[in-house]
Amino acid sequence: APARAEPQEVLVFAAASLKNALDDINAAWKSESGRSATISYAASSVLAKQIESGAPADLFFSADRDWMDYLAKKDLIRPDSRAELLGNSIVLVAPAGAAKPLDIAPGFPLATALGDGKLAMGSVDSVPAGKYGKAALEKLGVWQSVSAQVAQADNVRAALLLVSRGEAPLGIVYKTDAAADKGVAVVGTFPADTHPPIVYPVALTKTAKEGAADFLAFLKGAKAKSLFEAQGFTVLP
Amino acid sequence: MDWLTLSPDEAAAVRLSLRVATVSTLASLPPALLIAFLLARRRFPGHALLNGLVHLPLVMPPVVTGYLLLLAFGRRGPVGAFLADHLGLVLSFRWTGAALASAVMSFPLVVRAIRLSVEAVDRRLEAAAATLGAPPLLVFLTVTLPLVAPGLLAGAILGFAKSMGEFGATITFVSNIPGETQTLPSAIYALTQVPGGEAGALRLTLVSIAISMAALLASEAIATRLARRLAAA
Amino acid sequence: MDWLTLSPDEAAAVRLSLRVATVSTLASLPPALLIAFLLARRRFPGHALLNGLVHLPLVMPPVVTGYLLLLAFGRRGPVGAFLADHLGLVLSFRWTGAALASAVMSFPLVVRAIRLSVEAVDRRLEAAAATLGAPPLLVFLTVTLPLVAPGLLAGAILGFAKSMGEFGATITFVSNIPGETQTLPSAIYALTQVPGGEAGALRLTLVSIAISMAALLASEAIATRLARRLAAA
Amino acid sequence: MSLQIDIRQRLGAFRLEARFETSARLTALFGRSGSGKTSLVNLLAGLARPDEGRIAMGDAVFVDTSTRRFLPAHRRRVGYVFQDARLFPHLSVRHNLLYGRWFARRRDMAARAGQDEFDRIVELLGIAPLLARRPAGLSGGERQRVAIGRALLSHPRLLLMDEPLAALDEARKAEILPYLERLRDEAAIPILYVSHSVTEVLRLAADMVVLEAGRVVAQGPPAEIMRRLDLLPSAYESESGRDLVVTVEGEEPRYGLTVLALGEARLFVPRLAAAPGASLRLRVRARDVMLALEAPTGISALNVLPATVVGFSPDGASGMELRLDCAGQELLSRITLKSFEALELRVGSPVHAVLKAVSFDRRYGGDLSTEASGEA
Amino acid sequence: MSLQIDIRQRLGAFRLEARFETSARLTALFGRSGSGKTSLVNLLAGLARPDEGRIAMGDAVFVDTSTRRFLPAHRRRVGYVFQDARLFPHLSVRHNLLYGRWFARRRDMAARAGQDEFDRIVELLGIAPLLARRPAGLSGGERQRVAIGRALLSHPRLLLMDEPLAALDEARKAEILPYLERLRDEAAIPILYVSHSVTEVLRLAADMVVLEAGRVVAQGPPAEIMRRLDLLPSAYESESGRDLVVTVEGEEPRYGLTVLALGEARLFVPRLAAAPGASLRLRVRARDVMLALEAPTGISALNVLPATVVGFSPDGASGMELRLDCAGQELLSRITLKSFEALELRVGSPVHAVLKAVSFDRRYGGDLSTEASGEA
Ligand SMILES: Nc1ncnc2c1ncn2[C@@H]1O[C@H](COP(=O)(O)OP(=O)(O)OP(=O)(O)O)[C@@H](O)[C@H]1O
Ligand SMILES: Nc1ncnc2c1ncn2[C@@H]1O[C@H](COP(=O)(O)OP(=O)(O)OP(=O)(O)O)[C@@H](O)[C@H]1O
Ligand SMILES: [Mg+2]
Ligand SMILES: [Mg+2]
Repeated sequence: APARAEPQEVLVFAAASLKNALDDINAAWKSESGRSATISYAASSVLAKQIESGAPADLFFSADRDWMDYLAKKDLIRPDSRAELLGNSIVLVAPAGAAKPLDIAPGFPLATALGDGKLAMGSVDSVPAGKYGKAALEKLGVWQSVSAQVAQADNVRAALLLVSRGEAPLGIVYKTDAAADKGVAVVGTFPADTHPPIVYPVALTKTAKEGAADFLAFLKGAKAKSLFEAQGFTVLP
Repeated sequence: MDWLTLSPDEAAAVRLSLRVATVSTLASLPPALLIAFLLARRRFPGHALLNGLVHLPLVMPPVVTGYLLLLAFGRRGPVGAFLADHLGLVLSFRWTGAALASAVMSFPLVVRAIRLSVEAVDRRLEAAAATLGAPPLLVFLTVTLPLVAPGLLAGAILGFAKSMGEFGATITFVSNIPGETQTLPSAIYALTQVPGGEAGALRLTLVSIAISMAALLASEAIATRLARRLAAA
Repeated sequence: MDWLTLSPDEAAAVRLSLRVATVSTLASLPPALLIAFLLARRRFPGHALLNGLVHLPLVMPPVVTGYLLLLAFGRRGPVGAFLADHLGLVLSFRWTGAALASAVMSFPLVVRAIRLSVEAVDRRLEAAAATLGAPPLLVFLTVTLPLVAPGLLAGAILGFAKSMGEFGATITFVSNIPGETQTLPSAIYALTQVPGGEAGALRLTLVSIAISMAALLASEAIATRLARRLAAA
Repeated sequence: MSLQIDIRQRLGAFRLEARFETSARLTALFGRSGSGKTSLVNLLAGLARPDEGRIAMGDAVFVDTSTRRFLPAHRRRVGYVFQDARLFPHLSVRHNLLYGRWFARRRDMAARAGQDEFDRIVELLGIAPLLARRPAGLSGGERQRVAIGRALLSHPRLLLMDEPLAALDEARKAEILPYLERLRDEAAIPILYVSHSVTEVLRLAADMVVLEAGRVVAQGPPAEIMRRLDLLPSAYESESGRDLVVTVEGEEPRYGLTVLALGEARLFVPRLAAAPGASLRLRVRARDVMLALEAPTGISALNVLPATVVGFSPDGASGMELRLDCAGQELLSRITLKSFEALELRVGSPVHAVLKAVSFDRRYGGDLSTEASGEA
Repeated sequence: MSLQIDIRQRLGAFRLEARFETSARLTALFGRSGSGKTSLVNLLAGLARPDEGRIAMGDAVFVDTSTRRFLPAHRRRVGYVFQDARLFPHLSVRHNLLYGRWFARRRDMAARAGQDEFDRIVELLGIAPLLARRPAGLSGGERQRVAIGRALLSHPRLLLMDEPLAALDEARKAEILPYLERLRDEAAIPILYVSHSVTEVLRLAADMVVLEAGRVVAQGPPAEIMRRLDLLPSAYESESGRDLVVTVEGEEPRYGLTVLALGEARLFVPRLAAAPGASLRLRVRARDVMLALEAPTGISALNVLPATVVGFSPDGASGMELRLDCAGQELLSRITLKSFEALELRVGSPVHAVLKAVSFDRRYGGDLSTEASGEA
């Protein structure tokens, strides 16, 4: 297998939602340095547990803080290398044709807007976007009125799909996903103070190979910044 | 003891999983029987296509299957719209949709089990029934079907077990609404996604295993009786 | 045409999936045959337990199965450490691990298919072979096994198809490392997780389906020949 | 009702090309193993389709490839006793027996005879103790009896029986045969009966069709067909004897006898359907030939042939087999050593061969050689 | 080599309790359908275990429940021709035939006879054209012949044959029987032969075991056992005739004859294994009794019994059946109507019943009634 043929290649474990951006950045890094990283995309939870059981990953790029904290607690990452690289925001979306702007504010009439439809979100306990969405709705005081109508998808892409297919009249997804899908229109954006900060932490693992730090550095560089932003991410300072 | 007590949501998931698995198993047996029979016995132009179609859910990642189900059976999907308008049968976000997803996912297994049994049926017995005046449908009901019983049973238990574990297509198609579409595997999956959720996931997994093992034991008991009845004659 | 051209990573995923599916299918047939035979023919104290164990991968959500594999066969797991130290066989994060995950996930299907065929074997033929001087092992090899061929074939094709679609346990156990553990379904999954990935996912799904259909057609052709050979005598 | 068959079918390398018509109540289908009997019966039952040809019973056309007609098996109302019993393994013996009857009762009133008939057939076949059992543990003969019962109870309008009694003991056969005779005579259900047993065929059949390698090589009254030995493999002859070539001379209708000429001598045999002048072969079994020095008078044996001893050889511990010349044809006689010495026989001794006419009676046919056995 | 059997086994409601010993080369196992023949043979082959008991052949103990010994089937070296052929459907006829031989060749040198033997058996059974085929399309008789070949080629030291010839035509039987005789006599392989055919049993067997409802009810030389008709269901008698009770008087060793007394008269029959003074029943078939007005002289028939006509009735178109009183016992005679009139017979007419001694010779047994048939 190619990966074993070049053992020095950096192995990155990254949340699947980062695939587009990281693939581009990897290509850029390759043309710049001649080296390339191997990137394994999966759910953050899965990747974290694999690192815990000895996966040869050099770099972990999580979709939320929880799983990074999990590894930190087990002393499996280099705390000094940890950085919160990207930010994102969550938005309320509706199917493209049927979008009526809604002012997202405390007590806003979400239930009315839903009618007897479902509100599509990521799983409110496990999927980061779902957790953020629930926190925001609670903060805004409308969670109680809609909680029975929440359809929880196992990832944010599935939630987005439910809206773009018109199955659900409204959904809560990342701005990055909403922007790329012509089937949905953004109805409103949740204010940043209604939920914990949406960040994508990255860190080297305890067993990271030498080259990994270079890739991490590249991620933090200007070239990467523009590629992240091209996918709609906010690059945190 | 506390460890064993289920929360109301969990209990609901258990009940729902049982219902979904039972309904999807029972509902998939008749079409599976029909298709197994066609595949085993008839050679027709679309044979390979039908055979391929049946196996698709096995070949495609469950997420893709769920996605296709959504496209077809969702409210806006051609079949879903038809069912909703004409039969009042809504599948999306309903436990019925979960049952459909389960049935589709386990369909290849059920069909194959039944097909193997159909192929093992001694056709000379069907010929004998015909000479005794039984028209084809009655030959099927009175001879073929009883002889296919072991395959039906094996198919049913495979389907049931698969339904108890199916999750990818289900959650993609009907998502995860506690009390309506949150089956045991969905609940377990959600727990595995939370740091520290392992204990809960393990607990529900054990519940799921216990249910399936009970079904399995029952099926073995029936199979033993069937085998005794059908002992090579 | 461009749409059909595979990127190097995708081509690697296709090759890998083929390898994983083939190896896992071939490797699981002998133990599946053994266990199917035991389950069908012998009554022993651990019968129900073994039967339950075989069905577990069907019942548990794939993620759980993958997680358990990770715990047992991972580098730090008891079995994994043993295999690595004594046999030099590393499974975690290797394609071999993907094959193991595939084999485990398809095991219930393979065993059941073979078992149904074993149960359909006319034991009077085995008795006849014994009177002709064949000791039990040779009876098995020269009579039982050939008669079980349809079940073996059905099991193999089910296992192969399942391997081509298996994703949950594989990605959880060996992750999704391009060129090493990124099978087609894992690649498809990753594509479904990002905006604009649908086209790529669909494309790979079609590739996967094409491969499986080819295998299916081949198996049907063999099955037809087998059936002609074994036509009720 | 007449049965008309004219079909061609290929089965692997085997070709079945049978054509015959019969209106006998019971027609025997006879022929060596592999001659195509079962294949033919399958075509009649509708379990196989001929490549070409036509099968009809009375007005009912079962199959006719020229008009593309094919009456499916379940609508032919044939009762088929298979060579292999083919009992339904999932049904009790009782339900196996009732299986066909259920369809018959839905069809016609006559079939509603009901319990009586069931009891009678169960009694006849001696399967009452088996009713509650499943076929799995049945012995070979038990299975075959249940299969016969199942076919009989389906109220067929044509009965196909493929070696139905092969696995049964003589005693059981002797119980079932009279029943088949009654069925043939009273119920008027035509029967096509495949059998290797000359006794059964002679006893039951009015017409006989002989198959060889897929073709009909002879058809006619069984006794006569059996007599035309040249049609049948010579190995049917299991006992020593010789064939006499004789000419039909006439009849004695009053006594039901046919008169045959052998040189100067006359032979009397039970009536044959043969025209005067026809030439026939008669089998004369060595053990049926008695010898007398003088032409005996006042005895019941009608046939006394002058002959000359041309040779002899000991046969077993107490026997002697003599070769006789009888109007230029050879005859064998088997007598005891004691008689041989008492009669002081030598080569050249003039003797009289004495044969009873009744040993030729069809009703008493034992096996082929008994049957076609010596006359005159 | 002697075969010792003493077993008990329950099969559902059926109980097999058989005990016998035989050292005959060929032992016939006889009995009605369902009497336990196949069950017993299965025990011998090692396909079933007795609940209790012992089976041994010579020094080899096959099973002994008291010592918990059980020799598995594949080590018993029995060749078993099953009642159902049980060919391997996945193997060609050739490989079915060779299956057992392969194991035999690994075992002993004698089995290496090789191609010759294979060709001979294939030739004998007439299955050469089938060698390349699979069992699926074979006819019933073809299947049975392959099964026989397969068992023979496995070089058994005991041959178990469960109605091996039931599905075969007479011609084929007549080819195979002499081979079985050679096998019995030359190869010295003991054979246990299940058959419903009296002819086969009489011809082949030196010893005969009769089962009824799972128990051995008779054992001995076949001819003798057959004669003890009371042991056998009366329906075995399918032809009219009467039994004469006679006493053994002595022997004429020179002629190989046994002399029997019936009142004043003497009857000569081929030698029987019976002590002087013993009482026997002899079956005399109506068709074997010739009548003469005067005691004939100079004829080969040894047995002439004075008798009186006590009744008659027409029998078919050309026959007459007469009842005779013969030293106080009844005898039947069947003659032609023509003879009846020519002899001017009436009730009360004194006649002489004439019977040939050779019709009693065992070698010529037809069916039971032929066999036990009239003597004197
Ligand atoms: N497993 C079983 N359960 C119940 N009864 C059985 C079982 N096996 C055999 N029997 C009964 O035992 C009796 C003897 O059967 P067996 O097959 O030995 O008869 P057989 O003498 O070979 O008869 P046939 O001449 O008809 O073949 C039969 O009545 C049969 O029904
Ligand atoms: N499907 C087939 N393929 C090839 N040959 C076949 C097929 N079916 C039958 N035959 C051959 O046709 C011939 C006639 O078979 P059939 O069963 O009619 O014989 P049969 O007269 O009933 O003989 P038996 O008395 O042995 O039962 C046999 O030689 C058989 O091998
Ligand atoms: Mg036949
Ligand atoms: Mg038997």
